[in-house]
Amino acid sequence: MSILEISNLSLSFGGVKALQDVSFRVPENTITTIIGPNGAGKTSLFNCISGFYKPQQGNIRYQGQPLPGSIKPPRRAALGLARTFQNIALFRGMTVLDNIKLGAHVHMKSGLLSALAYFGPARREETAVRQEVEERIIDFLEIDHIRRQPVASLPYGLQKRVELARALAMKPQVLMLDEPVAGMNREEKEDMARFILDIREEWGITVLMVEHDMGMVMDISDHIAVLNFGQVITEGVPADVQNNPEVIKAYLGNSDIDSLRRKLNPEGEVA
Amino acid sequence: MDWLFFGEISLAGLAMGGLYALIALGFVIIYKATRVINFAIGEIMMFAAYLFLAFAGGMELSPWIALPLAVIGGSILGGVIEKTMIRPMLGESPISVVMVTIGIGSILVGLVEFIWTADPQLLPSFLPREPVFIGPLYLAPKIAYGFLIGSALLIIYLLYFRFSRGGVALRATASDQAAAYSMGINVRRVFNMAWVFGSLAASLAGVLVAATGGLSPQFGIIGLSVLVVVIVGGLDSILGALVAGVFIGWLETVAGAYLGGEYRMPATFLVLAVILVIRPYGLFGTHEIERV
Amino acid sequence: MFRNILKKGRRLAGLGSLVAALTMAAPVMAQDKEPVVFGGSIPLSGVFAFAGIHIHAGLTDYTNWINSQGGINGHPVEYVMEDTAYEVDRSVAAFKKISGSSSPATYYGDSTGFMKAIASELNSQGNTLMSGASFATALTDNEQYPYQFIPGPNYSQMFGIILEYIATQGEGGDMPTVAFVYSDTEFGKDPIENGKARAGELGIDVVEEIVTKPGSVDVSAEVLKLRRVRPDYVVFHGYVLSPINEFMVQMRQMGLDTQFMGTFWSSDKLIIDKMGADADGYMGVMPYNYYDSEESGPMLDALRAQAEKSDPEAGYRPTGYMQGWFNAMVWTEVVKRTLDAGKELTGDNMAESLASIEDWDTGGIIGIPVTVRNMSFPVGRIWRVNAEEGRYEPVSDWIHLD
Amino acid sequence: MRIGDAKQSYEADEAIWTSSTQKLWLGFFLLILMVFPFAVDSYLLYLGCLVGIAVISTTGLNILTGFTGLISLGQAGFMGVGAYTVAWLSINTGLPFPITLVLAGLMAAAVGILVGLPSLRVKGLYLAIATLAASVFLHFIFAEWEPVTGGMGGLSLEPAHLFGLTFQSDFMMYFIIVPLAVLMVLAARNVFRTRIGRAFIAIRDRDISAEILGINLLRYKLMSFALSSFYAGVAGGLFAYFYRVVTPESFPLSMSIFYLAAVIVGGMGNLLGGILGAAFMTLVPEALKLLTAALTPFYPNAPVFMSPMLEIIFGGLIVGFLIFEPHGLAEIWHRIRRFFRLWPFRN
Repeated sequence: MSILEISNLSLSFGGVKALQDVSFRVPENTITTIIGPNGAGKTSLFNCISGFYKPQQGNIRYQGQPLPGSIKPPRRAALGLARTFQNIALFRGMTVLDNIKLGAHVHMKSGLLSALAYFGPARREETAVRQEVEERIIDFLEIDHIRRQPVASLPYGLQKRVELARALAMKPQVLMLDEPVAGMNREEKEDMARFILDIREEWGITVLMVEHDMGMVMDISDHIAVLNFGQVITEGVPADVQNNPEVIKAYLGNSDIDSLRRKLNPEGEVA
Repeated sequence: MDWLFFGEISLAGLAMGGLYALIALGFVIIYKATRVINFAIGEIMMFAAYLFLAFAGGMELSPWIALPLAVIGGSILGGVIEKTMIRPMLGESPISVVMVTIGIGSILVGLVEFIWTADPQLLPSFLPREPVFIGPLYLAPKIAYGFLIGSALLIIYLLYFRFSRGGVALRATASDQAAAYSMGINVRRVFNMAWVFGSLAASLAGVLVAATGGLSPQFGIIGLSVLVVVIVGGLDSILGALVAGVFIGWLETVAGAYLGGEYRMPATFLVLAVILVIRPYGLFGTHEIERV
Repeated sequence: MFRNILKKGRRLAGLGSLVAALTMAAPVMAQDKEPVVFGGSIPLSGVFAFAGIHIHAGLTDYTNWINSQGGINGHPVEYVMEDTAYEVDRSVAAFKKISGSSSPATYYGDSTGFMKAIASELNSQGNTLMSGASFATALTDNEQYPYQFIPGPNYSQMFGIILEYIATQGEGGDMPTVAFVYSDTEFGKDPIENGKARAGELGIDVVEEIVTKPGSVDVSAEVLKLRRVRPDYVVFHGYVLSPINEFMVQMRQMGLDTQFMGTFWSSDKLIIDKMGADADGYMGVMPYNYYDSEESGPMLDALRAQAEKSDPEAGYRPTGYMQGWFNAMVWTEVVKRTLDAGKELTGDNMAESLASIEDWDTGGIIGIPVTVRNMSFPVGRIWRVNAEEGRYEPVSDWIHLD
Repeated sequence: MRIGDAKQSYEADEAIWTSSTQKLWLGFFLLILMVFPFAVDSYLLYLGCLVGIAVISTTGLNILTGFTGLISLGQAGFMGVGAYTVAWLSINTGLPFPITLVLAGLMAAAVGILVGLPSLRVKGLYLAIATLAASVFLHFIFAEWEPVTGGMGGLSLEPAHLFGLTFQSDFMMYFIIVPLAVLMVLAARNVFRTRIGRAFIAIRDRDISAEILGINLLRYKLMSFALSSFYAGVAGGLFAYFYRVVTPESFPLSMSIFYLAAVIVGGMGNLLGGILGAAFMTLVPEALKLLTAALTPFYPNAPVFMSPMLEIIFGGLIVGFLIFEPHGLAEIWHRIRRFFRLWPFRN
């Protein structure tokens, strides 16, 4: 069954139509990827799902329940929708550890008074979160050596990983990753791909991803939706999408088909 | 109700509002081009007024020579402030930049006290003293002539921004800095120019206001009224500055006349609070779309 | 502008005695008796500096003069002060510092705010008598402020004197009308209620009350209001200069023949200096003779001689100077009376000595003998600006309220 | 030279004072605070109390401006609310000071929440202007609501009291102010160990991504306003007990700017910075006074220039720190400490 169902979504800014009648489904416990050229509306779609943009039309169903515009981003986070950002959105003034702990925010309850005293519930809760973050996330993502460092001082690849860690701390049902490997070197990409696969396998989390790196997309996705000019042009398993002429056209217009095949086909890249 | 009285009060308020509009215009020019909210605008006005005092009172120049000198002095001050204290803050958070302007205000107050002491001062009177009647309505001559001079500059400004090259550069920078830069506009120069022009308007208004109300290092408090004007009108709207300037000037005066002087500030700040709640970007300001 | 710096330098230059005060130089005469200390929180800088500098000069010159006369009963006088910039917290700090190091018998406070803030400390210490720049009516409450007095009439009493003068100006049983214009400050609002009550008793109609911010404001709307009621007199209170000038100029431009009056701090020569010919006819209530008045008396002559000696080039000395001098004179009298009675210089004893002052001859500083009532000297005279001469001239007799 | 400490449990690792050296220094510092009032004259004692009050208020403003990124020009107004609350309560109810101070804080917090409400719609500088409007209204209320506030003349109150003890002198007040300041700084420190403090910082750094992490912006902005004005209210209450007179003129706009300056100079978003900034800014006028006194024998006009110099120094410190040392005195302090920690082994 689908954990996330997008139907007939339309969004426009002034005269610009960012999304037109977009519909697709994210099957539960899959890695679903949205691809499409720049400006196709991928990030706008993410923003609609996380509640930043209010679509003018259409609706989103999450775990079978509608997600109307009245449900604001914080509430959506609490419901289990986590995401990372295209251009890293970590809190630069904080350490890695604090950034990750922030992810656990919605699952914590302690109030202001006990926080002021740092006694009783607040203390227990903070210690518990720390333990969980350490044992489940920091170890898993292999970032224990940098936990005390301010994120601003970290290299790009590690920052992306910290952002992933923060999203995991939200204990999401659906993890939305906006270009998780952009700007990484091959080794970092491979690490990230492995983490994403593990997240689906071991944690049982549905992953919804926007990514340009076709090698990785074709490698790890279970399901792909292709977006162009704000419209879904096709949807399906990687192999189908790869050979869909619509997709090929959308990507490169009418230019060199071979280079395009190479780009869409991971094997081609290896060859 | 005494309509004649109301008419006279309103007229006085509108004339004062004209000067507010001029100051607000200076404020908006700076904000539009550089996105800096200038809390020191009242102090820049004050400084120019003291310059006028020095030229006309101390050096005994003719007021009509002293006035342009003081205004030029004030605009140079604006340019210097931009170059030395605002430019290093380029790219910092708007909050930090605002606090820099608060600091600049404090420095200017200190400088003025240092040079001219904290004693209250009167500017040499240079405007005609014959009462002005508009129909049956009396208007204090200083205010009337102040309004005329202020409006003249205001019109020159509006024409300049509409038609001159510099004005186009300024407007281009205001609407999209990056695009203006790529079009070959020297954005840094535009920033500096905005401060110079903004301070020029404030300086002229400063001398005119001080000429009617007297001068002391606390003069800069008028910046608060201007702040109300630009928030109500919309920080980035010239039309807003003009409309709100005249309106706030009128409201302040009418509230003062009918309720008492202690109600002037609360009355205008009440309008400010209402605007903040119902139209946070001002009557004519643009609502900026947040980008994720 | 640099001329201004130089000019400002001049204001203090001749008063080299400042150095003596700040460094607590030894008194003039070598005496083995313990010195009596006059302390002071003095606004040498900040918004009240225009008066503070002269207050300081008055206190310094008086100290030097009394020491040249042999001190008080042989005790030399020491004047110890700190600059406060007219900020309450710094005035308090100065008081703590000075009272910690030199236990002053008397103390000059620079503002009503300070006098109120320090009252609890003063009352619990109980060994200093205080007066200063404030003529606040509240301070004459002996319950709350037993050790603080007013070196002249309080603001309400000043209004009383002004109103009494106005009452005598009615012609043919026609009482003049009056409008009060005051600043939206504690200072400004101080005498208004009492002033209205007093006007009622005298049968004077208060036709308008106008509150403004102090300092630089546009008052044309307020002037229009006064134009409607056409008061015979406008009494200003709570201002130093602006917007008094603007009211006067604009109302005269309208052809009104209103008379303008003001209280102590609005009756300095500053008004004449800054307004020039426009100041002509302005009237103020003043409990002391102006420095350049034609009056004389042993103490007034001594004051002039001492002022001349300390800064021969200064010429005219403003009211702040007279006020500083008079404060110190009262302190001396109080200390002398207390010592004469063989008592210690405690707050209670000095307050008692102060209350005992009756028909006291001030040697020409005040034109008639004065009696202390409720810790104040309710006496004053109406003076009027003669712009051509550049000075205030008396237009009434001395008025002593009961 | 210090070597990293190995921790046995996560709880121990979460502690504030993680090494014994730190604990030693802390103990030493507290001891100095204890001994201070017995060792100094009334003038220094007075300054000590002033610094204590300033530390509380600056810490409060730091929570709002430094940690949550919401600039406020209303701090003096909030302090006024606290001061008037204490004055009114002590005149009309005679409650002991711990209760009046808490109520002062709560009252100020309530007003703070009210002022923060526009943050539902406006942010950043617009919010700053809302706080400015609040301070105008508060001043108006202080001045005009005569039956409660005593109008322009203000209120005079009795000394703080508890269990028959009367806190009249500065010496006695010191023992209310300074422990309270220590306590409140520690409490603030605690907040920043928990999710609430992290949420504040997240809002400051990137409010949009904070929202996606499930942080309700309005709720936490209001909480920050409430907490910050609670601190201001308590500081104002102490101010009332300290001077025992409260007037509308006691809390001018320049006071709000003073506290902003203290936060900036100390270091925005750094509690230690708040303390350093509060102490530094309170003592600058006194230092300047010493300087003028020293200069006077050579240059008799020196005192005339003190107040202008002070204005210039205040403004210059704000501008200078923002341009050259945006992390404030706290950063300078850390540099000094790093230097000595490694000393003499490295440079």
